[in-house]
Amino acid sequence: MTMAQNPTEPARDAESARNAGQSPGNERPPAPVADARGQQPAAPAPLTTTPDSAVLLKWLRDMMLIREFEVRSMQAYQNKLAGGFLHVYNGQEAVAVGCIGATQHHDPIVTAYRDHGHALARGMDPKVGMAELFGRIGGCAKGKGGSMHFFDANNHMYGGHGIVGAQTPLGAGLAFATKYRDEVIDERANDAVSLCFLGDGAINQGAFHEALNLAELLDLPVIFIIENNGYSMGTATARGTAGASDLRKKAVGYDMAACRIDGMDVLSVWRSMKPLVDWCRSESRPALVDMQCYRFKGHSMSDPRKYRTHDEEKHWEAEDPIGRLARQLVSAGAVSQDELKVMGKAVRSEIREAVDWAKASPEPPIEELYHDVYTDVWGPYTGTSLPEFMRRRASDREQR
Amino acid sequence: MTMAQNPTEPARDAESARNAGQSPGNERPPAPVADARGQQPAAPAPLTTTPDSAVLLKWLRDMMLIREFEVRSMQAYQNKLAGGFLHVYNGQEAVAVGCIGATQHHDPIVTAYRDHGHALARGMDPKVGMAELFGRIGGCAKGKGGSMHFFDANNHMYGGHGIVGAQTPLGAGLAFATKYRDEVIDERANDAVSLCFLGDGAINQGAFHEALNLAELLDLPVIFIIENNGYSMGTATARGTAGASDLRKKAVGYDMAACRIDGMDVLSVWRSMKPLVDWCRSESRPALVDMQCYRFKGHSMSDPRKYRTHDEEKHWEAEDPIGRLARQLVSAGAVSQDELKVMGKAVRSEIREAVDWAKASPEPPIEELYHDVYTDVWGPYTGTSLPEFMRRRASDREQR
Amino acid sequence: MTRAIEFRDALREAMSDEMRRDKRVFLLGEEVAQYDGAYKVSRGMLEEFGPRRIVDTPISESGFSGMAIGAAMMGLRPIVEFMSWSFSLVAADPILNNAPKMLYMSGGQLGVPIVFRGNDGAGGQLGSTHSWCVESLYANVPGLKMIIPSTPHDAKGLLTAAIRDDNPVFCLESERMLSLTGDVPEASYEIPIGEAVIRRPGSDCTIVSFGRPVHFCLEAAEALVAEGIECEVIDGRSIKPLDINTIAESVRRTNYCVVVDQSWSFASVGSEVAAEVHRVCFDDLDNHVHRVHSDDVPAPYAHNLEQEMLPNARKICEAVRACTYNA
Amino acid sequence: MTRAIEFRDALREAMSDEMRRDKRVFLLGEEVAQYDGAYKVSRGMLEEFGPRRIVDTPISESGFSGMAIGAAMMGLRPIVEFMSWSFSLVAADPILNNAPKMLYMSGGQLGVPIVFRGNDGAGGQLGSTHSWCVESLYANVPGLKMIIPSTPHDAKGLLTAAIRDDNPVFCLESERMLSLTGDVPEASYEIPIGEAVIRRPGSDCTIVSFGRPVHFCLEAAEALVAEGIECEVIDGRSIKPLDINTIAESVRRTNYCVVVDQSWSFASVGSEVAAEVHRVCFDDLDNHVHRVHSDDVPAPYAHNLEQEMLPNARKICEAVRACTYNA
Ligand SMILES: Cc1ncc(C[n+]2csc(CCOP(=O)(O)OP(=O)(O)O)c2C)c(N)n1
Ligand SMILES: Cc1ncc(C[n+]2csc(CCOP(=O)(O)OP(=O)(O)O)c2C)c(N)n1
Ligand SMILES: [Mg+2]
Ligand SMILES: [Mg+2]
Repeated sequence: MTMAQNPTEPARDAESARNAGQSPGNERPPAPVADARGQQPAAPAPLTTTPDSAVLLKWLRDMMLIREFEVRSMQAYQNKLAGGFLHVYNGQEAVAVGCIGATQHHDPIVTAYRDHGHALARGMDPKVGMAELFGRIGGCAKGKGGSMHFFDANNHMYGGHGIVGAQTPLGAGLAFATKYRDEVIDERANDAVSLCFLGDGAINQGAFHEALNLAELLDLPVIFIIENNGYSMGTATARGTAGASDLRKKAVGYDMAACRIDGMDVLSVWRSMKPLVDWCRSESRPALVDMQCYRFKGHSMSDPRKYRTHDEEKHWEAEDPIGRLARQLVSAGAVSQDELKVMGKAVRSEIREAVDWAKASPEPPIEELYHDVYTDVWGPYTGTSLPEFMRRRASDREQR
Repeated sequence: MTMAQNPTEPARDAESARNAGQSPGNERPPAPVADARGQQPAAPAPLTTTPDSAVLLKWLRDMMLIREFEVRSMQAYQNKLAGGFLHVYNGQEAVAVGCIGATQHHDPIVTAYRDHGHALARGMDPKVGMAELFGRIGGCAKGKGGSMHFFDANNHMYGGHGIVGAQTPLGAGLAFATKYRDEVIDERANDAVSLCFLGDGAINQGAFHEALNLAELLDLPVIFIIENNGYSMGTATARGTAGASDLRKKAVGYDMAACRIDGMDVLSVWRSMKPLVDWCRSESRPALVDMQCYRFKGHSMSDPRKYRTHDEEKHWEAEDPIGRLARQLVSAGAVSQDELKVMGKAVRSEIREAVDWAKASPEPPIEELYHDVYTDVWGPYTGTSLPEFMRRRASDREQR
Repeated sequence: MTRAIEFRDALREAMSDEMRRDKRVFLLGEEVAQYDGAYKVSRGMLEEFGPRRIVDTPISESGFSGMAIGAAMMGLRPIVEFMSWSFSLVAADPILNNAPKMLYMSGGQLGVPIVFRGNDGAGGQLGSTHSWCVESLYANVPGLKMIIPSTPHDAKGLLTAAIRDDNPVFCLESERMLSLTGDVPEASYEIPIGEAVIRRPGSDCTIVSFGRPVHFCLEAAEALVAEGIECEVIDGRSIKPLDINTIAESVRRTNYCVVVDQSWSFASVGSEVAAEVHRVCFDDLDNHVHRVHSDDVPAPYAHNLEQEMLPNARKICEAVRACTYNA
Repeated sequence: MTRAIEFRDALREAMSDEMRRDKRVFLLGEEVAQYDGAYKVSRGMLEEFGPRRIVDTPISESGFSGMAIGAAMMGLRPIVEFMSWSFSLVAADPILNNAPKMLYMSGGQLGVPIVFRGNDGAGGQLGSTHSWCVESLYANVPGLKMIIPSTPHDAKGLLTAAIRDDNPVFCLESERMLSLTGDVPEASYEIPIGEAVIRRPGSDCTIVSFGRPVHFCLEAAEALVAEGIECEVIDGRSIKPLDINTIAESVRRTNYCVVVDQSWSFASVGSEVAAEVHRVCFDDLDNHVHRVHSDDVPAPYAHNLEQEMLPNARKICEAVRACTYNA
């Protein structure tokens, strides 16, 4: 038998038209549902402006501070002053500093276990960070969280989270809360953007996809920043992630804005992130960033890094974001080599002090084991149970 | 101060080139990892051929059988012969019949709780399906699974699964197993494709995304068929899914082949699925299908369908895949109205017999409560603990 | 003013009252808004509170639970509805790793004032994926509270207390009880979390239960009167914290104890009650604590098998007789 | 031939032997292949068996667990390595809803011969997200078996039995024991799942434990000799099924029982052992079963707090003294 219609000929009616419905250009049959926006918005173009040198110098100092903090963290770990797992941020400093530099202080941030850089960039006192590593009562979480779980409510830093991908729905939730506060509680204009950092390995967790979908559906002002450092532990991105050649593709399925940024250059980061943060704030929309970077050290302290070559490491070390910004500033005449040395010295002594302070901080008293499991009076911003040291730090900062 | 480089001018060196790296065309900096394939393959073009009328008539009969099975299921449910949740397949018959028509019998299939159509299309005897609904020992799972959990190992039907999205990693696993069997155990050529059906609501579960990523990474021959019937319960697709205007986009992030098919026309389904199944089989690659269809009834038996209009339902009822194929066959002279009537009668009596058979099947004896929790000897294909009725059915089929 | 309303109405009243009182409270979950709730618990709430506060979600339990936890960390007070607790397994990580531990991990800075609620236990032939009793799965975890009301009155009072609580509270309801009618005050009130109640006084044997099986216990207690056995039936109401004092005080009087727990027996709430009663009442017990659970098998679909699997008055009577040496 | 090897080597031998014996067996998980395993349990296996059978996965525990279950339904015999059981919460649905129930739901047609294994319990200052003892979380569920070896010898024998088992088996290891050395036969052997062993005979008190804390129990038992208390230490080895007979037989001799369980106390394996021992040994017990658990708080990071939280020999000695009225 032969069928009446021939799909290679032009369709004669709506019914037979569907038979051919396969190339991307074809329309779906009358949709039973209100159509989605159906378009991935373009991320705003990067700025071409440059902040003034005071800002750039502060970024340089912040990056140096993070680097020095990590160097001393590793030492402390080797000396058994710190325990657990230690994941350092060396090489990725431009990401935290540039991204957070594009936010306002009240914009919430949240990240994974490789969290020292974000906390410091957001203003955590290195003393309390170091004390946390040492498991002391002076730590940012009274020594209960450790390296992977840095928290700093006063600086709107919502953690350090140890389960890969788990922070992505939390990040959507921070944005949900700021939007809700504006729309339901205070009826102010939408005024906060949340930054949610994650590793390239975390995009393989379902939670990340659920978070993206929710963020786009609910128009949440949150930016998911994939710190694409090429590896999740020993797994090169393309070995764990289909479509790894361009992680912006991960946003396509959600009609979400996406961009790629060179995460080894703090100025690039800021130039792209600033307009993106502004766009998310004003439009109340989410975005995804493929932030290309590299971790100079192993995944954690026990990693022999056999999965990559020395040459590769050398190549990326030449891209060191600290050296890069320093060279730029020197060649622009914004800073002299001598001034750089002074800055390095100041940073080293600040971190040395932090180490000393942390060493001097006592272990948590045993009663702390049983505190903070349940509570009746506490909460962000209320300060009712804010540990004393946190209050001290807040007032410290005001004095500066 | 001014910075030395100006990103709007052509990049002078590799380093400054990165500063501008934002438009999709830009290359990523020297990748530390082997690049992914980096391309979404095109799904093969639909066939333009038509199977001979015996095949088409069988499809028509299969669709009628499914419809009649569902009509009687609903009746039985109202008469309290069946319990639990009942999700019927009315309107989507062309999907199961067309897709499964494009497979070989040994190609594994797996689906969600709306599973009667797939089981019947795959050859499950309606008797044992109906008995399962009635919670009788003659049921395909001895009455232990119920409507949502139809299983039929002999027909390579790996369930009916009640948790939304849970079957998607299972589907990847079926493909993993067939590929592994071919490559590790038997060293035969890769010879099976798995079909994994899911609802449009299931794409919002993280498990689905993890499954897609795994399938593409491991080159698994599995086709994820989204039965996009416009709703997950009362939630229109676009209310639950960002990017709902074109679900093929969900494959973009994984470099996975994708196509859209008119699921209301069995011939369309087959014409697109056949080359896709063949491609997946020969290439050992996965694919995603946005299968556009409509469920004629409510989500389950308790759904008043307030979320959609009567007009909308009428519109889609006019697309009834059974009527459509019947009209095509009649106008092509492959069948007469009288022959159609005879076929309808035969189908009705087959299902009536199934109902009677199921009613006559006893409740499972109480010992069954404690069987199949743990076992020492069992397994697919070994038949060691294949329930007797299953063996009967297998030989039944051979006699036909 | 008290009137008879359904269990689902009592739940809704608690939520609506709190949402009127406190703008930080909102409800999210699958089909809670436009569909009025899969089980009509949230009927009409979208109309009153609007889509910003009654939020329909996709089928993304892990995502929306995590999102709600993030929102709670910033001071909002979300109520997360799981259409069924059976679907919460895909969200086990956020609800067990994040919500109950955030306060601790952050050294007291950031807590999670959140309520997770939904249907728990067998719904009636739903088969093994849809019939979870999560109390014995989740109650192990510190940092969370767990309530399991058995009457409309308690449902309103306990849920109100849960929403006002600064800690994560898991509220376990039952599809089989949503239409149960009972007297409920119109005004708002709290039933303190962690307080059991004696539903029926008795001197011969203490029966401890939680949630829906409390009704089977009362049924059994009535039946046993004819045999001269007067049971005291305790409704735990909260599973965590467990009101061991009320239970122990009763066991010291009756010297016998039967615990009825709808979940599987191994490492369950029932094991905990039994172990604790032995600990605190060792010298008072004239027999070991007897336990009635669902049979240790996945929930079957067939009606007769499911009935046989679940706790019921017959099994409870048998356990009481065996425990009190009346078998 | 027996020689001293590490716990991790014993696990690897079990896997490699079974993979040589049966082509249906394969290993998958994060970093198991090219990285040789995050904890070097699978060192060298990629080289021997190739990438088809030693499969590196992305960080998708839910996805690859479900995938392995699907493969097992078709007759393969996957070994799924969780880098840590702490990361299995994101996979709770496949491992609890699918693997243990598939055989039942399918009416006996399709079972899931699979092993899930990885580090369980505190690893040393890993904080609360990374220190789960999943035994008390998961053991409630029927359809699965659970083993928790405490020596290299048992690790090889139990894991071999697990891989050969046609049911889903959860194998709980400990990061803190992977370097522990012990005598292990070269040849392949099985230790039957569900059989406890008496590690140290004694007449005054039975101590029951599982996994790593067994060593603390032995330490405590040695210390108590000086006080004239001879403890019998039972290593349960399997949690599910629980070898209650061996435990009861011992308690009938000693009349006292202490259970040491590294997980939290509420609705735990410890509660189950206590409840069961009371049930089967009610008349033999001279005191209630005493329990030693991790304190009921999220795992803290600080070294001193973590040490205080975990079970240790001191706490076990105290419990034994209290239980045997020697306090
Ligand atoms: C759910 C889960 N699985 C596994 C781990 C163990 N783990 C910790 S970090 C890590 C790699 C993550 O890599 P990536 O996301 O790229 O972040 P990076 O370390 O590069 O910053 C793994 C597998 C975990 N913490 N959580
Ligand atoms: C994890 C999970 N969440 C929620 C449910 C309840 N539920 C069952 S079906 C369904 C809607 C699914 O819609 P869709 O995937 O589009 O399939 P359809 O019913 O249209 O075939 C929901 C929410 C479930 N079974 N599992
Ligand atoms: Mg990485
Ligand atoms: Mg649908």
